[in-house]
Amino acid sequence: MPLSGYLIGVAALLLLTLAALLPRPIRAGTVVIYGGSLGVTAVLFASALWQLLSGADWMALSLPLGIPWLGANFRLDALSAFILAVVDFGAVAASFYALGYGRHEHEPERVLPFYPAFLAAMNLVVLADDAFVFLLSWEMMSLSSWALVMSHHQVPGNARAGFVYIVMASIGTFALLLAFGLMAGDVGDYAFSTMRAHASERTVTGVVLALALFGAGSKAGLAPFHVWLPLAHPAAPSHVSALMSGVMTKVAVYGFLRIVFDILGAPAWWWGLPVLAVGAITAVIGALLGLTQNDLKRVLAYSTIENIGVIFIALGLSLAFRAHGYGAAAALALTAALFHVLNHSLFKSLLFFGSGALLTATGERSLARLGGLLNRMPMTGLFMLVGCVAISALPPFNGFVSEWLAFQAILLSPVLSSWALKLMIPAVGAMLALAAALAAAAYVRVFGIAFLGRPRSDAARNAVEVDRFSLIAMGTLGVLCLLTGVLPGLVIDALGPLVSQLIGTAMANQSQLGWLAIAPIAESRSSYDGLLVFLFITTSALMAAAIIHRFASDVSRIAPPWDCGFPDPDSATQYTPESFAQPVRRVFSGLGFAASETVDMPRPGDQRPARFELRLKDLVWDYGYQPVVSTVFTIADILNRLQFLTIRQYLSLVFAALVFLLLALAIWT
Amino acid sequence: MGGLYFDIAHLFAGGLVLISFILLYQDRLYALLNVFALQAFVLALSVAWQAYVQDAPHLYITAGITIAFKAIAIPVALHRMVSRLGVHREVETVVRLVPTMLAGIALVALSMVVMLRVTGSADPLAREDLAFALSVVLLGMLMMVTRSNAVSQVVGFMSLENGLILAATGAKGMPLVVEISVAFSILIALIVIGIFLFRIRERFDSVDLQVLDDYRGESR
Amino acid sequence: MVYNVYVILGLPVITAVALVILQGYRLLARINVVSSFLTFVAALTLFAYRPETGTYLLVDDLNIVFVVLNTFVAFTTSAFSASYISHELETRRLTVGHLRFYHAMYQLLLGAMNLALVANNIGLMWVSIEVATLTTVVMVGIYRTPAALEAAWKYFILGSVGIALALFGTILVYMAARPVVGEGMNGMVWTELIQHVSKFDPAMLNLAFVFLLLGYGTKVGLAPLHAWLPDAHAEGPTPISAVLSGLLLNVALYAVLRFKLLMSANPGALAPGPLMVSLGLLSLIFAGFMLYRRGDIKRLFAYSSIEHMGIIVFAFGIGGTLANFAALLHMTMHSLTKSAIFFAVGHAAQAKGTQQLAKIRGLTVTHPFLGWGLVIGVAAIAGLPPGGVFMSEFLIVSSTVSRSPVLALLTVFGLVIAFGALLLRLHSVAFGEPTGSREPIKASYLPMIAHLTLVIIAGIYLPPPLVAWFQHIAASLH
Amino acid sequence: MNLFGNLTIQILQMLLVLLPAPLLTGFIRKVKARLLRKKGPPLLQPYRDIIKLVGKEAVVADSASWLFRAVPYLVFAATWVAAALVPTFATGLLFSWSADLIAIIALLGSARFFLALAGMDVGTSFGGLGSSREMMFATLAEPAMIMIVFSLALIAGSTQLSNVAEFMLSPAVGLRVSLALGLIGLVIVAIAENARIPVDNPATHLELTMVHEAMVLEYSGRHLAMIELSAELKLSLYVSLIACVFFPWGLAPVGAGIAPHLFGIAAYIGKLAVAGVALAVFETSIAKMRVFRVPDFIGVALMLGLLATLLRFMSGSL
Repeated sequence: MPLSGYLIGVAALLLLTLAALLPRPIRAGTVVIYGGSLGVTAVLFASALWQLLSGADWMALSLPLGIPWLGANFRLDALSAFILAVVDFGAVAASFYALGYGRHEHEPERVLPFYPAFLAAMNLVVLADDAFVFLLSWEMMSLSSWALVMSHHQVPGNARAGFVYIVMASIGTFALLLAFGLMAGDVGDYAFSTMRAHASERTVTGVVLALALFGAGSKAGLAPFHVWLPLAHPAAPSHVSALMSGVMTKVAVYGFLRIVFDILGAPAWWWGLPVLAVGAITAVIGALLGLTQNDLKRVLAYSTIENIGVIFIALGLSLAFRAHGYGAAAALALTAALFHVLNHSLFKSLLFFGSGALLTATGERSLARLGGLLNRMPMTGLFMLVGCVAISALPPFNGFVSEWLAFQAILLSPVLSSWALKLMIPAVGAMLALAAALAAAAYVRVFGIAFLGRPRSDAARNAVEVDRFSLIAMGTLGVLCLLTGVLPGLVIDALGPLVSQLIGTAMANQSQLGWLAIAPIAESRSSYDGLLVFLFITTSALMAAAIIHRFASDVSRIAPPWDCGFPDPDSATQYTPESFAQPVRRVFSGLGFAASETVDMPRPGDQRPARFELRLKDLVWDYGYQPVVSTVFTIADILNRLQFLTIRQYLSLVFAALVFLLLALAIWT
Repeated sequence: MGGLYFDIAHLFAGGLVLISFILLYQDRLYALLNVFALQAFVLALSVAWQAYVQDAPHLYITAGITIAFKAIAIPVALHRMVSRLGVHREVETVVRLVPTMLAGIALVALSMVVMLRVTGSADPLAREDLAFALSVVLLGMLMMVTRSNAVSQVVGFMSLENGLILAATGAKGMPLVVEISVAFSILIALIVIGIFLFRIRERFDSVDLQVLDDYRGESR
Repeated sequence: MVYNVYVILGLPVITAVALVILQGYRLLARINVVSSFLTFVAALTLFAYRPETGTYLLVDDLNIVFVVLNTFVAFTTSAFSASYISHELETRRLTVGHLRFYHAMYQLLLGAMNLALVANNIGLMWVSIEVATLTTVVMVGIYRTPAALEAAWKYFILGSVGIALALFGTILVYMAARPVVGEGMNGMVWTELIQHVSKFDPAMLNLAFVFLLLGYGTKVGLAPLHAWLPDAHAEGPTPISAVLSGLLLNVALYAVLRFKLLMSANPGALAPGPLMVSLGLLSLIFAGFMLYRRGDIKRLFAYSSIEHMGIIVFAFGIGGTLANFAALLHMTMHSLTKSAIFFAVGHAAQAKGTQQLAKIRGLTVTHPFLGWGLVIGVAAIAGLPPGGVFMSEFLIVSSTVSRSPVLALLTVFGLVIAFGALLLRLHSVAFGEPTGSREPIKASYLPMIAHLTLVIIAGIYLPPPLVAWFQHIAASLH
Repeated sequence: MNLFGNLTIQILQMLLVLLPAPLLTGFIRKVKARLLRKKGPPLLQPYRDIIKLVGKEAVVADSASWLFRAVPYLVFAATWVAAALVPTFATGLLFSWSADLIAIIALLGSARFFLALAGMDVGTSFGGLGSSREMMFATLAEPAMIMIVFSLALIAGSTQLSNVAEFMLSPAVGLRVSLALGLIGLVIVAIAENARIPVDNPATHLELTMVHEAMVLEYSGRHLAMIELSAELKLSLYVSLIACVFFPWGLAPVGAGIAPHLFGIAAYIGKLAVAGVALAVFETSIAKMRVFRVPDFIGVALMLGLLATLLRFMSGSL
């Protein structure tokens, strides 16, 4: 499909936005809008995928829009094709899911108009080829998603979430604006091609890197600019949360790739350092805080932060290798990053869909009121299980492959000559492993509390399975998580062209290896075969089961739980989310959060109930953001006195200004 | 144009500055008004002189307006108002007199400095005139910001405006001077009327601001 | 001989007289609208037939844009004011007598502003700006509440001082010009001045510019000369707030621009840039902080006007084709957006019966149309796409950063501060648990929609002729 | 021949890790009892337990889900596959390349993941307690393990166990500090992962600090048998891992004849015995520690691993 086709698609989405503004019966509107978005994004996804796989050559196009003398420039290269595919696939899944989920929306008129606009904006960001169009669509993306976050504005807390979100977003945009301004330099031409051409005579690359890391990173959720994310993502309707977490963060990563890997030019040796550091910190902080949350969607949001951290670790590695001229290693690291981009978009959408399903079935987001849902919502439970295993980076699912590749890249780091990197990278590796382990714990907690055990509320007790659309959407994603996990070679080969676009070289073609195995560098060094592992596990498990059931007993008796002889009918005695997190809280308190537990135990004979109180403090907010906010308000208060002067005092202001300027004249001229 | 003309114009201009100082020095309303009337009179004289020097008859109109309006009508009106409003005679100053005078002197010096930087291409008469005019303007403003009483502030504004007229007439062949002086007279008339209308507040300084805040829905 | 410029000047005055004579407020309102529309049409014809330059009148590339924008916003505002005023009558806040006065003054103001724009004579310009000020003073005070009188009075006094300063500046310019262009009227004719300015005495010009910047800057509302602006916006009728923000500030700005041209055309004179840049930044940041503590919705947007005037003056001060283009664009967009916001705010205040932010909540729930209109307007004025302000701010920041990163950083700082404040207020006004009355009010949304549509279109697509126009001016402004 | 040979070796290997696993456990129990001057259970008791359990009917709690029944087999399968890829007596395993050391650890991670879920499935307080603590230990044990793997991989230039073993056999190894650190760290991790004293007590059911046993509290019959078996399998896996990496003597190289392989098997059995004795002595000589001391204990392993890796990064000779 020619580039104009994609733009027409975007235009169609915008038309859907307009259509959503027309008055209509709500059901019809839901079907029309989501159906329409589904159709359009499906076409876009298909053609983007084809563009990527067929390796068709790049397309560029310029429209007489935007800044007049510059025009609106668009380009579709391998990188944008890949991200476009990710975006639109997520969009397809979300729209399909929303066909079912959207029916439960109370105020659809607050969601429907902005949903297609959001999709259109994300597509445009990826297609943009000059700074203006890029930032315009970038900000449109923020704006429309902000509107979606505000769709349930009467729910307490959502308004604040929306506010923090939109402010952080626009600060990030300003950072990118400054970055582009610096890159355009005195040339003053904002077309990416021109910036690329003048990459050589650029002097302030370090500043630009910092700005890009801040601008794109704050949108992606890098610590310490992540505070808006766990507020905003859960506030939106679930299919939108899925898009924001699974897709929009990827668009942010794309922004970083486009600026730092593509436009900014050859990296300096130290570029890797900040990226690695920020990525590692983000991964650990996200995983830790996710483990302490009770709100299901909030847990997912924090795990998004963690995964973004993983992606940026890989990106940092790639930068470091590239700066030292190790193309193959850089390609490996970049492949890991992009692979994780794909994976995260898959399982994070799946998990948010699942949370939406729970919301529909129980009306609960708090883990503490769920439980025992696997028996009541078997399909949802199964798919959520797949998602949890995949995101915990466990074989044979896809999450493991990308992290494995990242580890392989880390193992190559001794070749680097810089001591700082030598010292840093092992620590980063440890933090990556720590984050993975914490994530596993977090998802044991999520699935164990929400789906296993006994129901903790009537809502959970009376839950029923959700509609077909949601199930199909989740099922598809689950299957894809498995497929990309067992057939990683295909994905790696598909990523080849864009890796070589950004790095110059790509990983060796994996398809020659037998048994669909992958070997990043050499088979003698390390290799992994998801398919075989999967087959081994399934066969041996089935074998064992079959043998035992066949030759030994297959009888089983249903009985009340034994519980060491102290059975308790009350489901309140189960482990709660808080209690599950307690060991980790105790061990890691102080890293990004501070937990304080106070126990009030009445003396024997005292009738009053014992009280256990848990306080969690988000240190990043308390020490990073609160001071800024209070400073602003203090200054505002001080200046505000000027609103209440008398006329004479105002006159004296004027007089003072006059005298000052006259003095200036007298002295300086 | 001979030295005599120059000196006389100079005399008038300097006289205006001097009177501005006297205005600053006054601490009684009636006295203040009288001094202002004097300033207006001197201004009129200097305007008339300029009219004669530049033989620009229309300037006589300005002079006439000045005499009739500033030297007579306004002071009288203000006299009546002061007595009507029973504004206590004391001119309460925000800044004490001595610092005010010192500031005034500094201002005059400043205006001299900035004005004398101007190259002599403009003829000296105009330069001097402008220098004095600027000092009169600044002194008038100083008066406005150091006095908190409505009447004295009006007086300050009017002396400021005297400075403007001085400058305008000093600028040889300046068009629209008459119109400007008329416009200013209207302006001043409006101000005076305003004081009459809003006698609720006897000073520009709005009365209790907290009250107004309730109207504004503003809060400190 | 082309008469259209005389139409622009004369028609408002004639209408004003007619409005004083005639009866019946509906008729008056209609006449008001029609006459404003005709003026707008006449202004449009200026593109086609441009009158030759005379001693008093001048129509060149620069002011034609101002004139057209001016008359257009005046027209839409008059349409808005028709529906607004009728509601004021029903609620007995104004009497028919007031209205006659009001409409007459409205037309007079329009005429005065047009004159100020097309005047080729700096004295004439000064006089007409003074007249414009006086008319607005009267209209600000029209409600006769103590607060309104207070505001009008404050406006009046500060405005008069500003006028005085501006006059002194004008005289100085004449003095500077006289040795070169000779005595008499020529010394005040703009076209003559700009021709010979290079030979003027620089010191005199510097002095003059200081006074003119302060004098007209008071009208522009630059900090610290802004004091009159918020109250005047808040206490007057909303159409007047719209006109003040959308037009009068521009007119004063236009005056400043003219003199900036003089300055920069003279090699010896000190560059006006730094002065304007610092004043602009000061206003931007100051207003940004002031936005946080506002309790009155109209005063809030008045401060946002100060902020944007700061941005525009800053951009003109930075200079260069790009920044000048951005500044002109920003000015246009600000006029359209801000007046649209005031249209929405006016009706919202009428619907809720109060101007206090604390008492206006959940507007999108109770009055969806007004609420979302306000959301779009504020988003646009805060610099969110696809509003035209986004494009101008993009150009301003990105063209500044390469030249002096520090200034760019300061600008961004101010913009972010203001952004935060505006969005904070918007959240409380448009969203959340609704308060106040819910019954719909009869309002004319057309002006608001028209403005917002224009703004959004401009943010995405600027018609080539307009662009060529702006670029031409921007280049001439250097 | 070669493919066939490798296949047979692979199959032999799978059996060789599976069959002696209970024996190892029994052996350790026996030695411990002897050390305590007790008679102790017979050596083959673990086999008897498993056979008996398999035969019994399984009691399943009414609040359990299908996951509860599936987990034992999944855990067993994952552990077995992991174990099957660790060279015990010969390096030329057919499928050794299908998963490197990192993948093996991840497989064990999957096993733990599901076991922890099973612990929470019935909805009893003990299960949750076990699961949460198990996961907490894992959050420290896994990074430690990864660090150790790094140091090894950096020495051997591979994460492929066969290649590592071959490298370790080669004279190029020499004596290295980082290896020693890695060994200590790996032992600590092994103790923690296998729920041995001082981290956990495998021989008790009613102790509040128990972890592994608390998770599997609700299991019975064949399910319990599977769980027990995979626990024993895991123990022998770690033993053979340590053996393969640090004491690879006697491993039959690729394409060697029958004799070397037999020798390799014998050597393997010997290594198991030594490890058993050592573990028994260790466990009898120290006491179990409080739960919240365990993180420090495992933290030591993490530090050692990190140190080893850093040393490797700093210089090739350490």
